[in-house]
Amino acid sequence: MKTKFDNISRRRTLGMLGVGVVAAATALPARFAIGGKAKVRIGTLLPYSGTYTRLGQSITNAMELAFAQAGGKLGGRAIELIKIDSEAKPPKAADLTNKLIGREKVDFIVGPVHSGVAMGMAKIAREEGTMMIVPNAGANQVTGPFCAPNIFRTSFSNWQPGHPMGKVLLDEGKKNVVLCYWAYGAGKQSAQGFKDGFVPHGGNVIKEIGIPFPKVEFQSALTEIASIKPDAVYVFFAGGGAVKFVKDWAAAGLKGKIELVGPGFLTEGVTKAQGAAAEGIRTTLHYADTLDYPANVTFRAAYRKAYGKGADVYGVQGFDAGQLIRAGLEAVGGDTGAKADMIKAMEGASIDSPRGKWTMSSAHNPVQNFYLREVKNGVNEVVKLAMENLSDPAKGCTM
Amino acid sequence: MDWLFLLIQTLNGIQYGLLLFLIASGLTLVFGIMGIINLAHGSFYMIGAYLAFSFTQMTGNLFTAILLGIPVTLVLGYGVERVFMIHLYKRDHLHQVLLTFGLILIFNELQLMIWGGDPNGVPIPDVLSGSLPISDTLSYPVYRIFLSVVCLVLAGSMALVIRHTRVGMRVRAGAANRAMAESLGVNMRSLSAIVFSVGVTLAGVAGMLAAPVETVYPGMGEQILIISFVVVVIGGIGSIKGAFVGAVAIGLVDVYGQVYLPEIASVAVYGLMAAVLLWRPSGLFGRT
Amino acid sequence: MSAPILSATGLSKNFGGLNAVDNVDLSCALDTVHAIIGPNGAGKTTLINLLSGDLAPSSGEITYRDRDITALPAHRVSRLGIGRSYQRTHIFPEFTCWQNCWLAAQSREPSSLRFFRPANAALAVRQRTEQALATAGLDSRADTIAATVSYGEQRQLEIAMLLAMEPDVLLLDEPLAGMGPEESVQVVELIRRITPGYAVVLIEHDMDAVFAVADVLTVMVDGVVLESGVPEMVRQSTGVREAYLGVGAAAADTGCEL
Amino acid sequence: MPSRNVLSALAVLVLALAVVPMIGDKYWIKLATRMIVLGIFAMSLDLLVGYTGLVSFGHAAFFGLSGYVLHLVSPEDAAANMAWALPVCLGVTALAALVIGALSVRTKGVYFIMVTLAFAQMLFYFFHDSDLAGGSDGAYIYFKPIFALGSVVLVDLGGSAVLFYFSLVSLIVLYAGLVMVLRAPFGKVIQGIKVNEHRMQALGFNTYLYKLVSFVIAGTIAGYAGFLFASIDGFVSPELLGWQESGIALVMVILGGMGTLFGPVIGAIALLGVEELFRDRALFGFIAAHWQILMGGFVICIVLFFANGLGGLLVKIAGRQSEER
Repeated sequence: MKTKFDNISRRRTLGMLGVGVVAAATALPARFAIGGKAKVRIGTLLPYSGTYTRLGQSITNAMELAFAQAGGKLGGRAIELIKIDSEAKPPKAADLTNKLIGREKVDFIVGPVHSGVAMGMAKIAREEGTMMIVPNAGANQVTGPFCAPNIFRTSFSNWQPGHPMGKVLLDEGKKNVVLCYWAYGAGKQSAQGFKDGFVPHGGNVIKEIGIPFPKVEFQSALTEIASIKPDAVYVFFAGGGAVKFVKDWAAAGLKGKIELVGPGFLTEGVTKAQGAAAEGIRTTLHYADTLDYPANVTFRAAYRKAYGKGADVYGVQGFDAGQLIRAGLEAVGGDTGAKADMIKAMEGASIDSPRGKWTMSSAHNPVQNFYLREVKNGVNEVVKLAMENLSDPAKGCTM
Repeated sequence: MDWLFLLIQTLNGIQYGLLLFLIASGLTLVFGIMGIINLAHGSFYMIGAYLAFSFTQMTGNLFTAILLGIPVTLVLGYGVERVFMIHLYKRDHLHQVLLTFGLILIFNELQLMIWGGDPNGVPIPDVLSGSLPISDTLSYPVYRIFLSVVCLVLAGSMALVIRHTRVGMRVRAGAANRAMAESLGVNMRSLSAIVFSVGVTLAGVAGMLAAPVETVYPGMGEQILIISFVVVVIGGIGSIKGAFVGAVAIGLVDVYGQVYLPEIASVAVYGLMAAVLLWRPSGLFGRT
Repeated sequence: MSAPILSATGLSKNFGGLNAVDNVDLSCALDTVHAIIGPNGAGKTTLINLLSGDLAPSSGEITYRDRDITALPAHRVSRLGIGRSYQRTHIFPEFTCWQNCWLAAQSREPSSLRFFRPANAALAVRQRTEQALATAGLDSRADTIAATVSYGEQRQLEIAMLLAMEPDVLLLDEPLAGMGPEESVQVVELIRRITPGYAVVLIEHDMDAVFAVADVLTVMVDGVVLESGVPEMVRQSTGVREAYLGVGAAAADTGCEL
Repeated sequence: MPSRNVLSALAVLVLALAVVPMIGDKYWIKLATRMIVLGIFAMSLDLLVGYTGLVSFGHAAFFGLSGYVLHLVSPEDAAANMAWALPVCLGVTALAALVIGALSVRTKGVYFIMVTLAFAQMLFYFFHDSDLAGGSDGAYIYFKPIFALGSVVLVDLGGSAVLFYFSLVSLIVLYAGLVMVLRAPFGKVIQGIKVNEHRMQALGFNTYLYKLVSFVIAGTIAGYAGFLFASIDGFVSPELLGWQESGIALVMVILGGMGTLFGPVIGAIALLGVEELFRDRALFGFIAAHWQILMGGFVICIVLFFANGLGGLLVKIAGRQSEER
């Protein structure tokens, strides 16, 4: 995607002058299409700095891979990608979304990773009616109380990933469990998802240890778990927190004595940093590296060839975002104006994803398989299909 | 809650406190003794951790990595002092806040460009990777005990140097009254450069030592920045003993809060600081 | 002499083991200058800090117009009418002399918690400021930044600020400190001129100045009052000579004037 | 306070801003509104930092609190009427400022900085951890407030241009108000406290009380700015109260020039404008992806070469301030 230089419009220059003598950004260009069908403008609002940088990069890489596989054209139109760094800062979310929609005049906005940013983005997308594809942020609200026709999600709701683990533990007779999680939005929702799959079927939650986000001092929690001696411990941590918790768990000698389980984020893409401490940890997620679907094999090969490193679940979610946009645009021959038809096409789409085929729920959240995985020498290997076509209850969505 | 549980939790609290003292030690020097509000303290901690990560990958051993890392942080600290901080000694705190805020932005971006965005881990050196069993299910990582010992040694030596050596005396004199110290023949220009670069190195070494028990990821600096200031301020500015007691107090409050009062765990530390400052407006051992 | 307006009984202040001020009785009536002399470290400044409320006494009592003000903070004591100046110049260096004096004059208003009318519109405050500057002989320097005027003029500004507060009691802590001979004469003349109508407690080392203006003289040594009374009587007292000229000096009687 | 030339320079800036809604599209209007609202916020902090000598590192607590109160009082199906919603938001914020101020103002210097930081962090975690208002994900204000008397809607902040002009007028009125307050007896006292608090006590001023009143005024104005900020996009998140937000406000005050009142407003405009510039790929190409380095460099240059900030620069260019007797 070559960024082409654009010329300056009189109207825009005056607007800029107005923004303030000191700002003096008069040279900001307008966007003009020169000849032929205008390019499809896709804006990404993803973290390209801060703790979630890696997720932002994985999603963007995989989405560009999906566009490349479509021959660089969607519904006959070339693609222009506009990347904006969300910095995972919610106060900036609404403004940066305005920038994508108001100034860059994009047809699709793809993002974010952080749930707080997702809330800000969704508010503007609902007001402006712009097509919004969420490739990661799992806040239940996005496909719950704040669901909207123009908002789709290709990742998961926080409720989903932990839910199947309840059944897995009960099938193995592990009834007494302790929950330990970061006590913020995603952590609470994931714990609730697990409880909904565990308690109604006879499971007993002995204790819930909530740790303030983003603290990473786990010694006191590990000591408490050791004294309670539960059958298993369900945890929700991601990124740096996941690396540290797994290493502390092993260092405290609990590895092998008490079973450690959780949603896939505990070991997804961080096993290299966790080292031996991650071996044998079982998690449930809508993806695993060793899934033998043809789509997965080709995707992982293409990703490694293009970017020189293994793909992860965040890449799969970005790849599917690209496929979803492609499905929508091809259904309307690239006419982004025909929004209703495009939405109908995307709602009905069956995505042939590396994680296996999945369809869109009425609240626009993936109805997808969840796999039990186990870490074997650094790879999240598939153990079995934990739950088939699990759909988010989408409480509060009136769409 | 039997007594063993309480004992172990207390040990956890003290160990976390000692780690906090190690992390805040650089700031105790730069902010506590020299009175420079250095918001970039977290960035030096992060740079130290990333240096440990890279050199451990190269040499395979954490200790050689630290030995390689120390000169780098010394040069970095000296450079930052000579280029930037030198202009700020006569300026008020606010200009230090603004300049070091700018440094945070630059260091964060440089880190991303050099090391990228992936969270990394640094393996614990084999000799210290064992664990001591203390109950049938729980055992205590040897490396954390090693860290606590290092903290105690560091605290002792810092107090010794600052309290009982000529260099320490000059540093304290310079902090108390820079102009007077200069007129008494103390070469404050070079002394400030030395103290600042030692402060930066302490922050870097803290990052290197903590790397095996922490995760090395972009933005790790901001996580420890505020808690480091809290440690220095609770103890009382300019007092090494105060920072030590402050750190251990925070460690205990944090752990007990986590275990016994989980709902207010996140605000417990800030509540402690507010309470201490309202009871003794210049910290536990601070000079007014 | 008229009844004392300000009196302290059994006043002491100790910092740890050190008794800076030890069981001191002192009183001062209107229209009188009560000078306090004594070697360095005698506790003179500490005594002033106790009277002005800057320091809380360890024991003893201070009454002003028959009202116990022992425990009042400095700003309450000042509002009651006890103004003080400082040994080390203690002014607002960045403000002009006028603005320095203005703040002192404004402190007499019932309350400064007023947000709408411009401060300069307060005529009473304007007059107080002008009069204080004039009395202190600084009206020509009104618009110059205080930090740029001479040291002597800064001491005069201290006194002008004191006058602008229209107190009843003046606590003067070494107003002549660091002054040259001719400046001292000028300031002594100023003190003599302004003292009628005030009760003045004057701390000073300059003996000529003290004997020129003092009605009552107290000598303090090591926190204790050695001698107190009319200047002439105190001058003859043996204890005072020993304190000043060292033990045995009284016997030698070298005839040097105190 | 400011000299005629400085006032005229400010008038030009206000005119330049006022032109935006007429020609800029919705994005520029919202950006300009954010500049003005953060300008009001930074100006309120300057009342503390530049005029009373109280360096608060927790001023965003009041900025965010007011936004959250607006969320809590706004019904989900209708717009809240500012006639009662605004006084409620400002009342709660003023009360919080009174409580936090009463405790913090007892400390001095760096300890005051840290105590205000502590209270702000406590408020941040209150909204971040509790489910009262959406927890860490933040919460919506579905309908932006309106100002209606009876059934007659006079002002609807839903319109971005309306909100812009409402904010601009608020900025001008508040600036004039603060200039008046600083020339009133109260203003003289707090400026004296900044230079030499001990001397002010000796003159008979209860400095604790005046510092507290200044803290509450500044907190309430910050609350007003928070009310407007929440109305721009109808979204509030705990990060609004975080220490980074307080840090940014301090940067704006120093960048704009402490103790000038209008300086921090210029600081806010400059900081947001320059960030907009550095992030634009057309101007800075691939460096735009690393805009934070340029921003860091910009901030450092201001500290090293323009010690009294952009506002101070403006005063120097536009001539000395008229000497105020």
